Amino acid sequence: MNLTAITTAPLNQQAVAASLDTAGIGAVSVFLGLVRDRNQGRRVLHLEYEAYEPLALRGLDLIVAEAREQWPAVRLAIHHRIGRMAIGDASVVIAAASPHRADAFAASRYAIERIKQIVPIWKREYFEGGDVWIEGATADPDNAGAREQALRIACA
Amino acid sequence: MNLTAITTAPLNQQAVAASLDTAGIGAVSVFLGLVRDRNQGRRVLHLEYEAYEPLALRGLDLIVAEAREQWPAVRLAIHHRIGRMAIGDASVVIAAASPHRADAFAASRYAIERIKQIVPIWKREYFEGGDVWIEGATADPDNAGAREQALRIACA
Amino acid sequence: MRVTVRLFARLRDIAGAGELQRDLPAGASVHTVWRSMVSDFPELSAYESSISCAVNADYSRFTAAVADGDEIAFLPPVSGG
Amino acid sequence: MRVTVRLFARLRDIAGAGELQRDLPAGASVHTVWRSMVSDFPELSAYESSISCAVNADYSRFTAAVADGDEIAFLPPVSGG
Repeated sequence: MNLTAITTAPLNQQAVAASLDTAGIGAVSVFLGLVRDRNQGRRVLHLEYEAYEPLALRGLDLIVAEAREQWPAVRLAIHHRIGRMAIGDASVVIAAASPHRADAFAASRYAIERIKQIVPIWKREYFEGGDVWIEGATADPDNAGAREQALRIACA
Repeated sequence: MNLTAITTAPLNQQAVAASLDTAGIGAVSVFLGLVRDRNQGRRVLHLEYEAYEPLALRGLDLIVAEAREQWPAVRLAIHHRIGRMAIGDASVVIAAASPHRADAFAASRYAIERIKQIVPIWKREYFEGGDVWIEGATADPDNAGAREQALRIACA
Repeated sequence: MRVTVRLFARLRDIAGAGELQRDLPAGASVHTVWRSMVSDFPELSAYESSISCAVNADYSRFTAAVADGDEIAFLPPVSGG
Repeated sequence: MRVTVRLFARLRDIAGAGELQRDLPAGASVHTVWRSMVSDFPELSAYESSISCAVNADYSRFTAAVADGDEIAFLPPVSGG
């Protein structure tokens, strides 16, 4: 299994975590993003995720490389699902393995913050009465300030 | 499946996470503690975990209650394994589910810090050339300073 | 020269297509491509200050020159995770 | 009165047993029980300042009175997780 993936298939947290080499590892932090039934007061029916796939995959690989630079002993895997998802489905699974827990938590948190900053994936929300594209951050992998913010949130 | 458990059976991260009600949940942070092959320069062969079971279970329940007080929307499950474990085995699985990710990460981190502070479980390390009981923190659930320290680490 | 333009999410809805061809004069930049898109689909101008762009599936600057056969992508603010 | 004493981890190794019975005078506290243990197993005294105690599987103070039939546990510093 690849460390990073953009896939239409349902995500399996156990498989993503198991894809990491655990030699020397004492802590694994797994993060799952789930489709929520409410957003900004709207009752959500389902989501559609779309990606610019080759660039999204590069984005995930970049996040893995950034994490390796920050926490050399951490091993990170990130799988993001696209396509139609129901309430409660996992849209993203991150697994960070490390000799010690502080770095595992930090890398896992860093990865989800960075995904929301730089990975070209978009969700369209279908709610009761309409649908809307959700727009978050302007993607810019060269924005050092954004990266520092993700690090601050992760390590603090 | 109970939210808290002390068990000799192998732990299953997916089952622990799935035991949480995910209605309204957007983020799940799962933590796994694994048996490491090295500790303080020693090559570890295996571990034996022992618990004062009824009090250890109460300790886990207390941590769940503390987390609920701190993050009312978080749902937390903690399963700790005891008995003999091989390198790479999961000794503890924590799953924290929350509407938003910050609280899920915080509660998961808080739980592992508190386990190490107040839950009467001990590990005996069998290494090349001998064995030793590992001793960490003096357990005192009334120690407000320890609890604040765990909160600080978790929320920072 | 001719390039392929890729549009995503709301940009794709506005243009009514996720992939278009554009003929450009020599010396064109990504910005030239974007102006040509806005000219055809004025509603896109709302994204002027928030889009990112990529050339051949790699993030790029709007000042970058484009070459015949390039794939130019315009990306509205992202919302993955 | 008679109480059950539970010992764990290294304390159990020192005493050679995880469960013992102790006969105590009326008015005994957890501390009385501990002193009686240290008197039988002097090596335990090293844990004087680091142990916790529980009465009937609930954390307690050393000053707590014990009653006939109680289970008194002495807990060295914990190392779970």
